[in-house]
Amino acid sequence: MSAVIERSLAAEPPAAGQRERVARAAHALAAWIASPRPWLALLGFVLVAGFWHLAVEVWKLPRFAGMPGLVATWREFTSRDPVYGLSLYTPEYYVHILASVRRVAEAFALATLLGVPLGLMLGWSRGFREYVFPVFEMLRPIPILAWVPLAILMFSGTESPVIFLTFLASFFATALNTMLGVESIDESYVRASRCLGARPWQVFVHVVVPGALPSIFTGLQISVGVAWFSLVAGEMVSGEAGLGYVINTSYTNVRYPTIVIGMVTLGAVGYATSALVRLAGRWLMRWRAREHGDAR
Amino acid sequence: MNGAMQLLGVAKSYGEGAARRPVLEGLDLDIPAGRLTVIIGPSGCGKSTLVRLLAGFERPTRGSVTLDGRPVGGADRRRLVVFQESALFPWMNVADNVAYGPRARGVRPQGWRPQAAALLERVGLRAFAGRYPSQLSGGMQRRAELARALVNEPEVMILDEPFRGLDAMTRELMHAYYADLFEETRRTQCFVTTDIDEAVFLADRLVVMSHAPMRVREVIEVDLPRPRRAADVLASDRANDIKMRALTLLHEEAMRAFAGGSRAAGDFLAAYARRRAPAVPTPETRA
Amino acid sequence: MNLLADPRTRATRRALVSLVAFALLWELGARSKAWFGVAVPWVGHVPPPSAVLAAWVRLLGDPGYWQSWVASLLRVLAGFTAAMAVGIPLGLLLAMNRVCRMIFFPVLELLRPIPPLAWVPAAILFWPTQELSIAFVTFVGAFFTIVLNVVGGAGAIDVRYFQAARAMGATGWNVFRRVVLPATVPAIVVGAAVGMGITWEVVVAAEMISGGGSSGATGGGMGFFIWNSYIGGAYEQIVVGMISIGIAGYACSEALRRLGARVTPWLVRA
Amino acid sequence: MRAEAPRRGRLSIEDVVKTYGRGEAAVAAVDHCSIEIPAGEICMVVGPSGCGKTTLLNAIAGFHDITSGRIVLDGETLCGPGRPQARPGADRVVVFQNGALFPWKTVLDNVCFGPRMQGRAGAREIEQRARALMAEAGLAGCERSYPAELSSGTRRRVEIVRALMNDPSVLLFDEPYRALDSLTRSVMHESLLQTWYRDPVTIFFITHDLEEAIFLGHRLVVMTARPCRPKAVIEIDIPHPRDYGVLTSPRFRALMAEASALVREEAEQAFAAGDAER
Repeated sequence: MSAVIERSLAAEPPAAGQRERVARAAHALAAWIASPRPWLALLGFVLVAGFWHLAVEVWKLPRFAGMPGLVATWREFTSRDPVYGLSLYTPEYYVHILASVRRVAEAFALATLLGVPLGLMLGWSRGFREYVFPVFEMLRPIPILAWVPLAILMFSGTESPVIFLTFLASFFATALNTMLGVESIDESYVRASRCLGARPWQVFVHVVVPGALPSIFTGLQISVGVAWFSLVAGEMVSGEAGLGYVINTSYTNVRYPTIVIGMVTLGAVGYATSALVRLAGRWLMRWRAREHGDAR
Repeated sequence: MNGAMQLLGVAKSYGEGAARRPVLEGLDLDIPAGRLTVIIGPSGCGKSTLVRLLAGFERPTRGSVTLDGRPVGGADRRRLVVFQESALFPWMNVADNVAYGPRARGVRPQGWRPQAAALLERVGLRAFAGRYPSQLSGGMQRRAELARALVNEPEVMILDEPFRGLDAMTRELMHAYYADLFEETRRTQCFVTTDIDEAVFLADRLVVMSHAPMRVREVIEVDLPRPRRAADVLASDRANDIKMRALTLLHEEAMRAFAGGSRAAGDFLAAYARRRAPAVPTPETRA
Repeated sequence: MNLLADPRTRATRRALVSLVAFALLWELGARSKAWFGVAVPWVGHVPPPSAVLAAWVRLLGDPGYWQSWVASLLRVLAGFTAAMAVGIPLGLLLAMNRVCRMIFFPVLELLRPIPPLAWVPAAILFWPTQELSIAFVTFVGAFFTIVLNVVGGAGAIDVRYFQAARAMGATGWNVFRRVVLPATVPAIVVGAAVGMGITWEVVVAAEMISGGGSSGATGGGMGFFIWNSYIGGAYEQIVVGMISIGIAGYACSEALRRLGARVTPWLVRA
Repeated sequence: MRAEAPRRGRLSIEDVVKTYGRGEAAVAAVDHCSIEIPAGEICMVVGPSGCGKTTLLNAIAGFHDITSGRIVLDGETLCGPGRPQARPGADRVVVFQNGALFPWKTVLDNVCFGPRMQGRAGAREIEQRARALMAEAGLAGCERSYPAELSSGTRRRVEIVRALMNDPSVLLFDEPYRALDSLTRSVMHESLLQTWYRDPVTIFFITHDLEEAIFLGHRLVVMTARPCRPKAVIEIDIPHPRDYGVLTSPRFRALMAEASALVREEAEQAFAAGDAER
């Protein structure tokens, strides 16, 4: 009987775990295709795009008349020689995307670099929080865009104010969520580590940081969204390149289809960047992913 | 006397194709009217699936589930469930929770109000009628849930490990409460648990289930006198024999469950295998 | 009982110390050019708190300042209530009806990342008056947050509540009114509080970008007031505007949170 | 059995009092509690929920202070007059009610955590000892898994091995098996006894489950309702080694009857008062 136990107790070889996960993912995908879900989602898009097309270009409803139509925008977007100079094939389109993405990346990195440590300290040491959090909480409610004039005063040129605004939004979101993350760590983990002889700084490194990680990544995802929010505003007010700038100038120069191109691109790039953050989170916190996957 | 339920050749599996997971195969089970049937089996053997089938939340893949001979439809008030974690509506106070069933069915207040008040009194919660569930202790929540079910006068009560998670003392007092309620109402009860002492104390009929596929391994008639008192059951040799019999059956099932790869039983056998304990130091000899 | 040692007063004492220190540093930094000849980077170009305070006292008497407050508040409330009026029912519909959810949820999910301000040009084109276009952008800002929160909240209701309700004979409408709605209220409150925060952000930006709306200089709202102060060189007023909006935004969110707490008495406060 | 120096772990709790809050808002949790636990004994502490048992355990572990009295371990005062709060340390490791394995560390890293933090030995040596101890407890093979992948029973046993890696003088259990179903719990009992037979460390075990208390303990301290102090001490003279067959022996049932009578009065008082015993 003990032979039965020894053989079964040995955990199955990890390779099987890997293969099993891939098989399960493939199976889930097949089930998703078979289910009505993707087709209904497509129906949703068709309905919205269809209404937009009909309202503007076919029925020409009041108010919709002046708007850029679906077909017009699509033709502009995919033409080799776009009327207003911006389409998939013009390098300028990618220059603007790059300008915006670079600004968000720069501001997001800075916000993470400053926000996460500050959040960890705010959550970990009560003294530090009692001194620093009141000022933090006083500045946080001020709408990011109210900082625009001050940003222009404080920073020379047109580039740094935009970066500052984008940074500010992300910074507050990241620091706050990191702090909440530290506070939400189950106290028994901290106590267990102290029982096992860990000194305070070891508790910080081995318990507080990994324990707060899930909330840190929630914060980072919000921070990316907020970064794009304030980037657009910044670029509209004082930018020279970037998607916000494109949208604004397209409006002033009556290049309406380009407005829509700008908006859709912003949506897509914004979605991609937050997906990137989600993936990084999932990869860094593998122990969580396994929790839902393999636990029998 | 109605309220007899029967499962004939019931099979249930989840998922399709490669991921099909059969949980039940060809299960035959009798739940006689007016008696307290306790169902016990190793964890992970499909007891919760059985509860969902009896309650009508799910349909069997094959076979039939009948109440007094008639096949069971969806969930309805003739077969009410008390879940493992409380399903009291957190946003309603105790009184509204208890009154929910009759009100939802449009029964006139004169029809249920006196009985609801009596039930609240009976479970000792009249003073807490205005409280929200989150303001009650575990034991009090369970009593409120029993009252909420009983006010609808179900023919069968299905309980899925309702007292798990309560501390042992509250559990003991809840056992007494529940047994008295049963002896008063004599409604058919189907009580699912993994706790042997709870099973022996409560049951008229103890059904020990096998593991994967879940089948009736043995039915033990618990002919202890009623009303049951904890002290008497503890002292009774008959109760002790029943407990030993059930324990042995369950250990054998755990052995088979382990061969089926169930992790929970795996711990069981891993520890159980090394019964040959080493020579033993007692604290006194060494100090 | 040593007053100083009591944790509560110690916390407030430390808060005061830090706020005063912040103000002092700001004052020093701002006046660094005048007092020390060399401007401290960034802070050097910002008006000092003393000047801001003086400007604020002066502004308290100026009706234009208060009109800007009212204009912004009205726009926020208009956009916010519209977002709630459309967002909550839609959210509940999507939560209750699986087919609707599978059709419209993906579309909403893709429109959400488009920053609300990107809608400003399209809104100006679409709506006849600037007032309406600002309100629309405010609406967009809060709408997505509220809908997604409601769908999330309603979707997270424990299935056992439905099973219990149905077993006791409750029909569709009763289940909606007595189970789904109350269980979703906490998510609605969270969505509203976050939505309110976003509306303030959007109103200020929209007012700044579109020149403060049709009702001229004074009725332009706080955003315009700030932008106007910047153009006019009255830098102290910029900071007054910033802090005023901060207070307004915080007050509105706090009011919502309090209202939320009253509406959900069963939620045990931590 | 490894020969080793006379066993450490003599714990004496001398007239300990603990009250929360001040003035009229003060709530007494522990009221003049004195318990002497000889080295190597499994001392079970039973009492109604919310009576202050956990407060006592937390005081021994050093998670918070005591108002008066003394707690001494092997002659060294952990906390007492002049030093109200003990310093948490690896000589008194706590096994928590809902488990406290670090979910973000593999099982092996969890088990090696204590010695690695204290830097008591080389990395390789620590890992070797960890693998040996895990094999002894029948946990070979799950070194690289994460806690979330294990069954709750296995997680509890890993947590005990993690504690034993530090050669503690006392193991402090705070209702560790409460969340488990009864069958898994009986497995945990047998596995804990096996571990104790191999290395008889002093165990201070809080529980509300009388069967668990009598099956495992040498002695059973019955606590009163809040504020808790020892109401009675029952010697459990069932010989070791014990296995599940003991549960139905006459002596066991007699002890169960005696203990549950004692505890019932306290529970009914708490039950009637309807205070939140969650």
